Amino acid sequence: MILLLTRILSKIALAIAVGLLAGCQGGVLDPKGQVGIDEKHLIIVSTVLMLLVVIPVIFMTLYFAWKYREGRDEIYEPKWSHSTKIEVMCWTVPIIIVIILGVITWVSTHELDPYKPLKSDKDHITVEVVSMNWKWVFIYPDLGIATVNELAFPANVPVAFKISSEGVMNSFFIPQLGSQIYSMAGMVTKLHLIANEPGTFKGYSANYSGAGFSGMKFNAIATPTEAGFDAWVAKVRASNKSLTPEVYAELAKNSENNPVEYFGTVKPGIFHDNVMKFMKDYGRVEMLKGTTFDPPMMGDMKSGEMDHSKMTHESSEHPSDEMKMEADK
Amino acid sequence: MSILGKLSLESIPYHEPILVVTFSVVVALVLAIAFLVIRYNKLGVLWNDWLTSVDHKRLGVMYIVLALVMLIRGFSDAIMMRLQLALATNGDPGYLPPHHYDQIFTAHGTIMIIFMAMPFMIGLMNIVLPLQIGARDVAFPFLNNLSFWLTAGGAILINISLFVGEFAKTGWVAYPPLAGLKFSPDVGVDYYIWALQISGIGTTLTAVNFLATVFKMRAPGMKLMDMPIFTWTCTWANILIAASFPILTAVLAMLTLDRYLDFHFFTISGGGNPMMYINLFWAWGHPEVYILVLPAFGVFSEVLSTFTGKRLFGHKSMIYASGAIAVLGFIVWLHHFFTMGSSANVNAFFGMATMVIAVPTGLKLFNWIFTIYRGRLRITVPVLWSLGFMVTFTIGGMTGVLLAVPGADYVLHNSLFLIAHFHNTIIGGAVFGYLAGFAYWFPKAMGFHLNVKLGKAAFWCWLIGFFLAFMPLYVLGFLGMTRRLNHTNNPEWNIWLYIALVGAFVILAGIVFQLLQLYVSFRDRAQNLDTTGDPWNGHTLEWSTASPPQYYNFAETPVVSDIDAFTDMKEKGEAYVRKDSYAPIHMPKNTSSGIAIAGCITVMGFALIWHIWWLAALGLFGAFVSLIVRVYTTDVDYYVQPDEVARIENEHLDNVAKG
Amino acid sequence: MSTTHMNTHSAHDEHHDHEPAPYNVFGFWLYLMTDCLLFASVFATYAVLFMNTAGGVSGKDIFELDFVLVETAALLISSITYGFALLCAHNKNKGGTLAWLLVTFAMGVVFISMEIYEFHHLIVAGHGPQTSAFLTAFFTLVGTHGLHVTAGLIWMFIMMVEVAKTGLGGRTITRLSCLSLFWHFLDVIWICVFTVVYLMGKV
Amino acid sequence: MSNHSSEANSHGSVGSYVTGFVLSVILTAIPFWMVMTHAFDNETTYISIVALAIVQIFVHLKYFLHLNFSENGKLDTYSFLFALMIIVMVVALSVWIIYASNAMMM
Repeated sequence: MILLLTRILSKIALAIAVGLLAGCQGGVLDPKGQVGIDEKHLIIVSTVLMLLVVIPVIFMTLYFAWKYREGRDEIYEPKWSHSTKIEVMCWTVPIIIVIILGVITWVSTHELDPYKPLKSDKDHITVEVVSMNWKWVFIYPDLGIATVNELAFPANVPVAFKISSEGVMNSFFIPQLGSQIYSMAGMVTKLHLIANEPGTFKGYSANYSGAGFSGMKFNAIATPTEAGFDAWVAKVRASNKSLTPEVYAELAKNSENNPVEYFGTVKPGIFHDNVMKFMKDYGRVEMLKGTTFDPPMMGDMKSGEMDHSKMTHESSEHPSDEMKMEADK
Repeated sequence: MSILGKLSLESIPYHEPILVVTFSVVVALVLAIAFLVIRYNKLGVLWNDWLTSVDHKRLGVMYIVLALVMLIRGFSDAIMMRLQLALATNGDPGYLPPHHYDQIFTAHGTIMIIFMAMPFMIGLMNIVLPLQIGARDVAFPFLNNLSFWLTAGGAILINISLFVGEFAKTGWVAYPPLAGLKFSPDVGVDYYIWALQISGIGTTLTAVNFLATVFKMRAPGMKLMDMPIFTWTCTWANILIAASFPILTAVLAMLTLDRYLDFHFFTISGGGNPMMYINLFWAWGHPEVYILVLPAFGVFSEVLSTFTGKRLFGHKSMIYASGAIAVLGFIVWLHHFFTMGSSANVNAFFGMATMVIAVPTGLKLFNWIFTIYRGRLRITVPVLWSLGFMVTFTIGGMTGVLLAVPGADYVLHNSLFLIAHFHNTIIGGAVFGYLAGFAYWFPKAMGFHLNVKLGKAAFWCWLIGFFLAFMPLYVLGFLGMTRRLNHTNNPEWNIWLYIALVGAFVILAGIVFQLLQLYVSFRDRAQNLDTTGDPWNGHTLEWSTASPPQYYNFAETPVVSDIDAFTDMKEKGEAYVRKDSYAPIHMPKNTSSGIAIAGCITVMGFALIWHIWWLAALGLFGAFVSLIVRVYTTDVDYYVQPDEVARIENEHLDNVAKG
Repeated sequence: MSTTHMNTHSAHDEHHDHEPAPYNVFGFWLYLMTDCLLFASVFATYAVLFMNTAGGVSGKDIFELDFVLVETAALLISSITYGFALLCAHNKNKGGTLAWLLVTFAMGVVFISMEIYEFHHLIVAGHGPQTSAFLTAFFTLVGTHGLHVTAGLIWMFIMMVEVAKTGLGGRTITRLSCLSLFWHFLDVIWICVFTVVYLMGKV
Repeated sequence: MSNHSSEANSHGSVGSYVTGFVLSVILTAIPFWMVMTHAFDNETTYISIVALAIVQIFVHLKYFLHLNFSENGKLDTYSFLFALMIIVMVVALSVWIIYASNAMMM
């Protein structure tokens, strides 16, 4: 019985191993960007570390169950129930592994923090991402263009995503490039990715958002050269459609399986305005220093807000900013 | 608004063939059961001995019946989903449109966790825990009955949603703003809210009840640290329930206020903060996982100790490890939303805290291994479940630690890897544990043995089916497939989706064997009676009673002087001693108040779902009146007379002598 | 009988209606602990949302501390009067118990009336709970405490009827003890409410 | 043997109730006075009112709820302390999580 179990298990393990090696194209184990590559290594290192405990545990379980089964003439000690030696080992080995994993976790979490800009000698491209029911809108604030369900950037150039939502929460995820992050209305999450080689990568929403969720797919195109990217930009610019607030509102209505759409011009600051229409409701009171409600973050928060006005390029002229000031009074 | 609120004929989905067929089958089953009950004149028995019973053993059986029925419901959902995903590949829409499919995965999650796993675990706890500590019953027998009916009321509500209106289409976590009124204006989320709220209150009361039982009603001589390990793990689970379910109650109440009264807790306008819902939900949701799995750990400990004929290795460290898991369970919940985008410090803290839990969990595995070491392991059905668990759960634990590394979680979160992981722990951990407990304590609860062959068949189908169904999901997660997709268009994924479907059917075979086993065992029960009350040569006090136990549990409260109390008694020759005389036993009477109160509350829940305000008020009022009536009823108890006790005890001792 | 355990103990008891009091009081205490967690969740939510005024009023604008001080005084006085009621009950002084319960009840009514007045006043002024997340959290937190007090008052009323009708049997005393825990527990919650909501909101 | 004797220890006396009441009146009056008169700077006020509230909670627990470490009462006390620990963890971590998130996302 036990033997059968082991045999089945080993077969399944083999199947998985073969499957992973052979058929792992396009997934998170086939990363094409630095973030994804780091994360793949992290997965492998952690798994190997854990296997140091997991394999002996599974082996001992099956071996002891076989060895001490009824009907075999093995040692039988019904009252033996304590051994300081074994207990010490049972505590220390996992503790050591967890300490190592803990250190890896601390370092890697800061290293892979999605908010952290990537090191590169090239300047970031900024893309503002809005998840709508049920499509992705990508706005290039510096280029004054926007697209629906298609994203492009040159390979080897870091991309800074500023991500928000028009309503329901989604998760912006390009498996082959690495990290995902939630998109939420009234919030701006940030994500930094880079493609190390050119290609067309599939992008998804990883967080269920309602009926049309399965169709929230897009292609992320990493062009081989910057010139290729410029050509793509020119193609988008050629569209005579413009992303004005009216068009934006129309776009925000429910629709499924949207085709790719290009907007040759964009009203400046439209991303910021639409985030602000939710964010204005957040007020602030003066700092509560030295109280139970004195999270160290309060300071950051203030600067975070200032960052925010910096991040949009012509923020001071926005009426929505004045609304925010009002809320802050 | 009409007198029936939002309820109208259009709310009945009679145009959906799948639902109509389901409805017909359910009605036919109910009628068949009703017919059988009346045909064999068992209506009185059903009502007087079961539905109104305050006996913890009978309530336990009813909990498990509820759990099995809900298992079938939840599993039907699972098969439908797997079938849809196997059919809807390469751009094919499949046979379930999102409207229907989204309800199914929401219902599957909610039902399996709240109405299958929880009742199963509470059922086992009900049957076993008071017996293990040598108590006559729980501290508050009536409250126990009320808790059961509140749980059942929630289950009824969630099943009504199949045929009246619809269920939530939000996923079982019901995150706003999707679950808010703006994006889910239908009654689905309201069904979700009230089903969870009502059963959740029942569960909280259960925890209070069992904590009072454990702390105040242990047999003399049984110190806290001497309690059997299953009792201990259940106690930790109850502590977790008492500490975490109020958070669920609060967060659901806030969502209710948002939806019903236009409040702004989690709305995206008015300054509401949806992140707080996610936060509070998981502050309950993570402990909930340990609530499910800790009692299962206790079952494995009991099973392995019994069937190796050996004392449990490291009884004390088991208790401390469970306690550590329970307490640490409250500082790790953020790992369910690393990708929400909090700061690196926050993510790293919660990731590391999560890993710390692997230490006590690993320790438990070592303790089980060293319980087998130098034992005499009898390979019975409960042992098979335990060994299957130890292998499966270890893998699940490993993937869990992997998901606790934020950097890894950034690419694995919300993918099928996550789905594979938590099914790996919940099936391979909790469900295997409950099924082990089911096989282990069945003779105790029912008085006859389960068919072994069918039991083993069920186990192998479950185990193999599990690996076939969920290992492919790990692969799909690595391939970048996200969860809750309705259809896919990626040829790379297809083969794995097909394998997963096959796995689901193998598990189906396991469930069929399980049901068949029940039927065959019941049919042949006369040949398989457990006359001694101690079929496995058990260690703990529940085995010192008859099978099924006398309704008063113990004629005389046992006096305990060892961790393995019953083994100790057998060794000292104190077990099965005939007494000359017995004292009268004080017992609570059965009551229909629990049904009345929970029934009124369920009606209130239904009325609130459909905005039938007058009926809701009536339900609340009815519940209040029933409660007051119960509180001021004086005829609630009676005494079992000594000669009756002597007759029952002597009969049992005669049986033991014969056996 | 060598055993003095409660289980067998109760079997020797003459009174049919005598429930073992420590179970009930301890069980009720455990329930109160679960209630603590419920309040903790609501407090946490308030702490997260109190800044989100949606451009509307903040705590500074609407809280009136002298009013809250009177509310607090009513609740505090009701605490000690309930204590006296319980002491009377233990001394089997039925008249005293009823009188002190009545005073406590009156104080509770004063508290609840003031709270309803405050809520009504705010809603009429356009600061209802639908206005902003801050007001939502404020109304819910203070309202949850208020609902508990209301439940306590209904319970107290029932207990007064019970004491008047059946006197001070063991079961009644147990119930009065549970209500005592409930009532004093609400005081503790109120300390948190006035500190976190009113005082800190007004600093 | 008797429930009543064990109960008697835990339901207090007139003296203890009065002590508790007087203490709470003082502990309530001071923070209200501090806030209403703005006698101190904000930071001092925050720290003081929180500290006084904590003290007052323990006064209530001791004199009104009769928590103690006696044989009969310690279970109640331990269950409260456990609840307190969970509350501190849940509230503090929740606030930390959300404030940190807000800071990142605004």
